[in-house]
Amino acid sequence: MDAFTNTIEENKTHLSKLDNPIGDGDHGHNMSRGVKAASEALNSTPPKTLSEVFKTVAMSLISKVGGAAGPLYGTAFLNMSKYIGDNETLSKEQIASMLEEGLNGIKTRGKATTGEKTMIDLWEPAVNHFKENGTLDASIIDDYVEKTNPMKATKGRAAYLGERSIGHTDPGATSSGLLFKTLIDTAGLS
Amino acid sequence: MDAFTNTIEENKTHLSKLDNPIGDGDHGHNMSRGVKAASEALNSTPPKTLSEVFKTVAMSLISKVGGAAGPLYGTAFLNMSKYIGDNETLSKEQIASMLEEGLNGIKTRGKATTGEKTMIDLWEPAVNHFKENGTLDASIIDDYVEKTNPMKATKGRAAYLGERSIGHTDPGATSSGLLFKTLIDTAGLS
Amino acid sequence: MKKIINKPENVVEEMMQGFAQTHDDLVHRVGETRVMARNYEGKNKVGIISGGGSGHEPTHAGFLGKGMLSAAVFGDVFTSPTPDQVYEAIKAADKGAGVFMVVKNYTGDVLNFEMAKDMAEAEGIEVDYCVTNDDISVEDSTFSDGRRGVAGTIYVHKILGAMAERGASLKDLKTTAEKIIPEMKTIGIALSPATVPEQGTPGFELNEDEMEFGIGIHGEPGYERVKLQDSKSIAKEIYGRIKKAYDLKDNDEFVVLVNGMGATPLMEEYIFMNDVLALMKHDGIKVVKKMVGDFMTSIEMAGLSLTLLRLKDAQWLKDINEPVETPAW
Amino acid sequence: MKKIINKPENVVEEMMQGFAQTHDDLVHRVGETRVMARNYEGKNKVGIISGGGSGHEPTHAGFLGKGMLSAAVFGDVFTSPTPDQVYEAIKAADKGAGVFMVVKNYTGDVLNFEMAKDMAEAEGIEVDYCVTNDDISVEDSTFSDGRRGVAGTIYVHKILGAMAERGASLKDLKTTAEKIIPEMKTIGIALSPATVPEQGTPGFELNEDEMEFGIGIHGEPGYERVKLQDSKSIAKEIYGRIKKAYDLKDNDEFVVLVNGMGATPLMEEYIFMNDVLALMKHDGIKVVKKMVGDFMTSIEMAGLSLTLLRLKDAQWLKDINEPVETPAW
Ligand SMILES: Nc1ncnc2c1ncn2[C@@H]1O[C@H](COP(=O)(O)OP(=O)(O)O)[C@@H](O)[C@H]1O
Ligand SMILES: Nc1ncnc2c1ncn2[C@@H]1O[C@H](COP(=O)(O)OP(=O)(O)O)[C@@H](O)[C@H]1O
Ligand SMILES: [Mg+2]
Ligand SMILES: [Mg+2]
Ligand SMILES: [Mg+2]
Ligand SMILES: [Mg+2]
Repeated sequence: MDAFTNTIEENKTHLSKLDNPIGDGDHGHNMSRGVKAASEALNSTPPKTLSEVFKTVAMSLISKVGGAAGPLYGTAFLNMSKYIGDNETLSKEQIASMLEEGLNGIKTRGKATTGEKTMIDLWEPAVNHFKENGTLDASIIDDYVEKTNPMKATKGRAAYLGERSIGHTDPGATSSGLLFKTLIDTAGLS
Repeated sequence: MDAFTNTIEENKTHLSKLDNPIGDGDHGHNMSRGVKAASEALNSTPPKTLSEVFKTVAMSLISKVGGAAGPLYGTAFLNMSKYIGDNETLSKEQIASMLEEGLNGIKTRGKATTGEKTMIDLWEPAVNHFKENGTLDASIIDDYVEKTNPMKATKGRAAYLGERSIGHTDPGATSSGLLFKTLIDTAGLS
Repeated sequence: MKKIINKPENVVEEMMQGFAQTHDDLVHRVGETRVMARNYEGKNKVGIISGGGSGHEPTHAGFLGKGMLSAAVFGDVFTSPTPDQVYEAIKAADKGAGVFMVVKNYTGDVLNFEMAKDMAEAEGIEVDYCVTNDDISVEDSTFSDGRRGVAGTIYVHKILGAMAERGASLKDLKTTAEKIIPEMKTIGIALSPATVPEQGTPGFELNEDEMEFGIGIHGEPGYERVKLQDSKSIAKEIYGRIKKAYDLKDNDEFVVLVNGMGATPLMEEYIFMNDVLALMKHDGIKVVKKMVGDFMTSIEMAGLSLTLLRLKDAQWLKDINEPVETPAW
Repeated sequence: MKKIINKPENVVEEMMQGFAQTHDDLVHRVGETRVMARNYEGKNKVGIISGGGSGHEPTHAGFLGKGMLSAAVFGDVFTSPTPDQVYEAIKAADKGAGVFMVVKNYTGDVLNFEMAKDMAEAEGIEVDYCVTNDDISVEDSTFSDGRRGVAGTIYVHKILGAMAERGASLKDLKTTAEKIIPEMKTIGIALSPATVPEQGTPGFELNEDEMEFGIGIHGEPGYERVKLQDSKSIAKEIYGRIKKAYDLKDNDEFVVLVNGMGATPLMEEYIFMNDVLALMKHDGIKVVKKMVGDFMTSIEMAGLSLTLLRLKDAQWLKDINEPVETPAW
């Protein structure tokens, strides 16, 4: 989590900038508030189980991020926490299933699907790729993030732009890309 | 009056600009509204007597200029109209006395005297010079106008500036200078 | 960024403190939460809450008080409040007859309010809600998230507030809200952008001679950027679009709201209202109530929005005119 | 110049038309004059009039109505109205008990209102007046025209309005006005200038990182230009000066007004109020009423003013809190 927090901090301005042309320019700041709170919560009273770690992160994101991203990331982490249950280590297959549970949470909460230019367009192909190949790397993630660029948004704030959302990379997909890259570096997704 | 109107129109922006650093930047526009109305009134129903001409101008200035300048110029013209009475032509001495009556109106209405950086600092020396010498010319007028520059204002909007009003030429003195220059050209004050 | 603030990250906290102290005769802050509640109790009445990102002042807390809102939630600037905070507002508003939430249609607002509703229902508080979407500058479509909720929302607050005060049930409020919402239509314009304090730079840029039609209250891009037009032309454009969006009947009666975006002087708002009313008179459209002022702002954006509300029910006008005790209505 | 207007020379006329139509339940325009009058008759009560240059909206016409002003005169933008127009206002306000004029201390206003008083008295209408001068950023001196009248003026409107409604005489009003005026003190600040439409360029210039202390409501230069400070520092500076201008007694009670200049969002006004109240609390000074909002503006100037009113008479607070029916109080 500390690694993800650092990555978000480094990219905070970039993420908010991405949110400017097609949203309201706060995505970086929203995420930053959330991950800092999560890191703090984890460091101040370290949870005993892996499931608890994910739950703590979920609650911090839900109660600190706000905006659309808060409930979506929060629900993802909550679902992953539930999937983990009593497990303290996870196999690659279990990690894949856990991420899929997270993805399902996002889809249910946001009532969206692929191709709508949201974080789902990072999560779904990334989870599928990992499930099928057992690996993921940064360049593949970047690839998925970039693929949101030519999409027309139909969900979230960018949807108000219709055609004009085309040609902008989705900030939520970008921050989700950062999450997956952190997982690659720290949780052995590679 | 048409000549004065033209002069004011030409100098409208200049007068308002003078009013910016030490006032509220409307003097040119205020005067412009008044003299245009006066010209219109004179042209639409030409008054029969000289006294009436001055009265018409006075009423136009009072009801159109607003600000400090309106009542002051208006009172000046009203007093001059009264002085003229039944006369249709005036001797140089009478013109001098008429202007003096105008000046007195300004002083009474505005409760101000010389040295307070107002239009009085143009009127009083100009009237005195004319009375003593029977002539006036543009360069003398410019000289009086310029003399308001180093004065510290104690009346009108510029007074709020105290010391900082020093180094700015008074807009009301400047517009009064234009009036006297018009009189020099058209009423034989030279 | 030129603002009279202290630390950008503290603006909402300090604004809440200033607001609570200024209006302590009418409202109070709920503990250290992001919730402001009215002092008037309204026992056994349905509580109405509203909220969203901050930066739209006097919305939402300005409408707290007898006859209007029970509690208001403050999100960060232009950012939906979090579910735990909305839940606090629900708890503060609940006086035994349930709580009705007025939500503006933004994904973030809808998601966070829905999560809060889940939390409250788990604790046995009955909650229902409506989602306002009066901004017709954005195409409505069942395939997307639909239109944004903007200034028209204040009429939902007002009418439901009057109803709740008279003892209406949650279900009554829901039914009426769903009748009002399709009858209100808004379009906004901007002459200059707002700056979110924590971000420090304007949300968009407009040249000295440009304006934008259809801008959102968070600076979301509008439908057209043009050279600055005069008030009459702007009125023609946005009133024209709004009019077309109604299927007008002969005896239709309207409420008209000219709402300033934050930096626009009342002088311009009244001039614009004058132009709108001239067009409506020319069209023979009956206006029974006019309002001018800053009700739903976008921090220091220069611009305004025009809202029309068609009165499908004569009671709505009575409810809009019903006296209230609030800081800003 | 970026404004939602039509022809610059028509702004006052069109604003008056928009205002009169918007608030037709409360006010009406007197013929084609520059005068707006309240609909409420107030028979046999002293009429109170106010006015001055336009551009300070909602002042003056926003305070028309039962319990406050009887008529308001609109001058051109930032320009005193002419005597004939003030005289029209006097005639509209006269209901048989005389007319009281609330004039702000500007040479132009004083001269034009005095001329109108002469005109009215010639017609047998009894007229008296007061001149407000709450802006302590300008030195007071018997050798000059003294201090400017600014936002504090609204309290004179409000208290005298309540008194007149109760049937007070011209003389009562004069006596009370002269007691109130020395007790109110204001200082304003600006972050960016206003542009008079007919002039088309800003009245002054401030760099991106500058602000000015002591600015007047017509953009008259203030007492110091500094680098932009945070809200706490601004509060310290202007509240500090205001406090020093009183000879404080132990049991003094104050009304505090944070007044926006036109383009300043409520967010900043509340943050600033919060900082002022913290300082007053620290000083142990009792505040019995707080007001935040745009009451006396300077078109689209960004900035605000702080007004303190010391309550020498307990009745003043009651009169300030007395309900009124006006567009803007
Ligand atoms: N319905 C949705 N489903 C999935 N993701 C969504 C949905 N709506 C928005 N998003 C994601 O949220 C991101 C925006 O987050 P953020 O800027 O924090 O919230 P807000 O739009 O409320 O300001 C978008 O870039 C998009 O990826
Ligand atoms: N008490 C006074 N006596 C004489 N002249 C005055 C007085 N006060 C102001 N003036 C003159 O009026 C001029 C300003 O006029 P103007 O700008 O039209 O009015 P305002 O100051 O109301 O905007 C000043 O430059 C000054 O010459
Ligand atoms: Mg965003
Ligand atoms: Mg001037
Ligand atoms: Mg947001
Ligand atoms: Mg002026």
